[in-house]
Amino acid sequence: MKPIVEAKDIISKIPNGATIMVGGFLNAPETLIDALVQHNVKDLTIISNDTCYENQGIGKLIHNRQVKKVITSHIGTNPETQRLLAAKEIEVEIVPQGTLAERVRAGGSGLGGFLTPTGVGTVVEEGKEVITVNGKRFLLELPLRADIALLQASIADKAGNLFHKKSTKNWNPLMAMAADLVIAEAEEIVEIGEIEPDVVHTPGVFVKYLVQKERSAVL
Amino acid sequence: MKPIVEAKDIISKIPNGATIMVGGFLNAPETLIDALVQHNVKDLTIISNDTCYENQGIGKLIHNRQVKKVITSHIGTNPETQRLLAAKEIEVEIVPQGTLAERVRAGGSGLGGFLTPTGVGTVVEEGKEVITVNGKRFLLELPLRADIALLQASIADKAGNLFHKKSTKNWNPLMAMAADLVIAEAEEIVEIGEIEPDVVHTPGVFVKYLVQKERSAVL
Amino acid sequence: MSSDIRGLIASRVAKELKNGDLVNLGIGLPTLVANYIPEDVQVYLQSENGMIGMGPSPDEEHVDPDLFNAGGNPVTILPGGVFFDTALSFAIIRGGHVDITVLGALEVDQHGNLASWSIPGKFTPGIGGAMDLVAGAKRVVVAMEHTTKKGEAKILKDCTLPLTAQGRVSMIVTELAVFEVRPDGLWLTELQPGATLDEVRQKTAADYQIAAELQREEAKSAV
Amino acid sequence: MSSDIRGLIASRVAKELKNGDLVNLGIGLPTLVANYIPEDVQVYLQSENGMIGMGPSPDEEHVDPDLFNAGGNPVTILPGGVFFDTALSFAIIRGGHVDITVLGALEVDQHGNLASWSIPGKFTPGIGGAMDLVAGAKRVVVAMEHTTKKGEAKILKDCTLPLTAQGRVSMIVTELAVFEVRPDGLWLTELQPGATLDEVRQKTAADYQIAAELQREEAKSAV
Repeated sequence: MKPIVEAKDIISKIPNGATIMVGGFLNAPETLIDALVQHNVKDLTIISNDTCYENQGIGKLIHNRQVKKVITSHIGTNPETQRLLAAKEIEVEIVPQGTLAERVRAGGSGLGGFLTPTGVGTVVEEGKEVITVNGKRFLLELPLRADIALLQASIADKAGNLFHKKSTKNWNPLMAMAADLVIAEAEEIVEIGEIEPDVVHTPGVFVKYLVQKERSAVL
Repeated sequence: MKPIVEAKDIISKIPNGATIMVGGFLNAPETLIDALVQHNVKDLTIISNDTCYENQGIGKLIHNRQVKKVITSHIGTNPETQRLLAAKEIEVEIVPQGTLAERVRAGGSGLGGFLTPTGVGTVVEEGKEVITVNGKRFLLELPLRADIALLQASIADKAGNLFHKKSTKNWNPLMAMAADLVIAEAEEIVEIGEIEPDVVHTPGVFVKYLVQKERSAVL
Repeated sequence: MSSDIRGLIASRVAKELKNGDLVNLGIGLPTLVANYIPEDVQVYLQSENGMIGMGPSPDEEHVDPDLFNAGGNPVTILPGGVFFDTALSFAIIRGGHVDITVLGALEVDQHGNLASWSIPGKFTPGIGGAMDLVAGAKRVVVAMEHTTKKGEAKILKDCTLPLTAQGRVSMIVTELAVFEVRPDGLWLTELQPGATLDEVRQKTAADYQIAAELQREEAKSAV
Repeated sequence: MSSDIRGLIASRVAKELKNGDLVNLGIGLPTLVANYIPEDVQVYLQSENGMIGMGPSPDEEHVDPDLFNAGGNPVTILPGGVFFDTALSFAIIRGGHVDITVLGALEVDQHGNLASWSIPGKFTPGIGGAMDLVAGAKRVVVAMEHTTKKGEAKILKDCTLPLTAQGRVSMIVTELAVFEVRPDGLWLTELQPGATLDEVRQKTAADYQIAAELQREEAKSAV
């Protein structure tokens, strides 16, 4: 049984300077993000697919100047992130999307890194070890981990098992493995046994706390 | 729509010397294996979790002297594999189970390799590049691919999407990505739409041919 | 870019799709390719955020809040489709399972190099899935207008902007022409309706060879 | 090994399990640990072939042909359990998500090195999941008989057989004693009922320190 907690209570434990993975793809767990904005914790490093839209999802944290650095694949949908980057008020590490996903997976899987063809011969290669295997050049990319992962789920059971409907799986199952403290916000929280063991997308052992998504926060 | 074919017809296309991944964990797709025995193709390299039991599953291929080499994690359940190894009549490459799984995944995922802590300081390290990341030593392990993958599924739809019940997932979703020709044997073949897009374990795009599992071959 | 030009390019690219292909279409013009797929060709569209079997956008009342594409737009899923996480999505892309990807470009050069993601100091949206797609897809087709808005060539001897990948482009389709990148260099293989070899020559900064059929046609029309 | 001895070892190991732990039990003696878990402690058992929440073996008429453990034996799944593929199973193992793994050993040494998979020329079953488990689990507990059938020490200064992993063992539980591997070396921390410091000394080839409590007890009993 995983504790079902209030977003503000669990979020209040996050210290300034924390590194946070945020699940989602052009969206984010809004109830948890709203609590982070409320708590006004600062100097965060955010690891996420994108920075959502201006003042939406992760964009709220950007707008509220809570983010020191983002490690992400894309900031094109959020002009404010781009403005802050140009003004040197935020640090942005741009990582190819597939490499970012694999780095998070490596972080959760105990791998020391992996060799990818992505980015060979581009600026992404800079500062990285290039390893040739069977005559083909690869970049050695390193794992990513975080202090906290904030996830979203369509359905959570009380053992913490998560089911993510349709295109909402995205980063959630990966980030669940790669952070020390995993908090999942669910649209619906059900009894143990209501999600079949064959169709769980994120095993409950990774999840520490459950939060009920606020209805008003559903996009 | 993926062709539903007879095991003997599709298996008859496999040449001597082929490298074949076989899904399963102490079992195998028996209808396809039986066709392989019938076809009596020789000098195979088998990549699999184990060699099953004596004269069962992959053990049938071993018993019938069709296998030149196995790349596997474990031969303890098949004394015949051990006898042939001692007699130098078969080549056995023993790979730690998790490393084997990750090598197959890398082969299907376009990765040039990965760094694992598994096997550091053991005989598994021999002949491998050791790479130190953040002061910790890792082995560089390389990807595995095969000419053919023989998989098992509980349910296949006619688009080739596979559902593997309970503990039968094992290697099937991984090997589906890592072979040039993927043949799946299913207990049940259903119409497109009967497996929900949210619960497919092996996407149909990887699967080229479907074979109906023979009832008598169900263990 | 006029919708005529976009349609011309997209419809030509669509002819490259073969039955059963797994296809990834970039945001913008490449997305239009889906509208021109012949009825007898069934392809599977992939979206980087985690699906195969993506269908057309729904009308407003059928929008599903759990079903978006990689551009954040509502889509549908066709029968036989599959959803998965981002790691598997890019394992599929990087692993060579995507038969063809269609992307826009800022610049492309005669070596098959592509620049599509950054104009330093001006345009820095990030990389998204582009580098993985170009590194991993079996065929990379660039679909773009032949020149910049100012009329400058975008098909160059060597890209000047930061690359997306080296030597991975196999075909370039513009409103004027179709080029193929072959082991012996860039080849002009087709002219679009109304375009001339001369116009292509003026608007292309790359060195390229001209397919024999096109040379013959020009010889004929010069008679 | 008598079932008394096996039970003694397994029941002592079971005390190491904490509520909520993700636990992987090796084949053989370690499997017995599941029978001694206190009622107020809920752990999740993992099986390498792809499940968390493994339950006890079913009776014959409830055997499910789709539900086996990594040893090929029929098992059950408890409410809240999950099935997954082998790659995720070992991502969980290698990634440090398994709180404790219990394994048998051929040899274990004072540096925490473990040899459990091979006697060259005699016993070559393969590696299975052992190397990943020992490399990845947060705690590695060895559960074994104190000596070989011939009475030779299995707890050594240095392993002589091929290693499973270097320096990863944190605890050794035998029918005579409990040892902990600490940064400053091997410590004897407990005696099993009926065992004496002297007997342990005779049957152990490793250098080890003796916890203060045990020394005091021996001093007392010597009085």
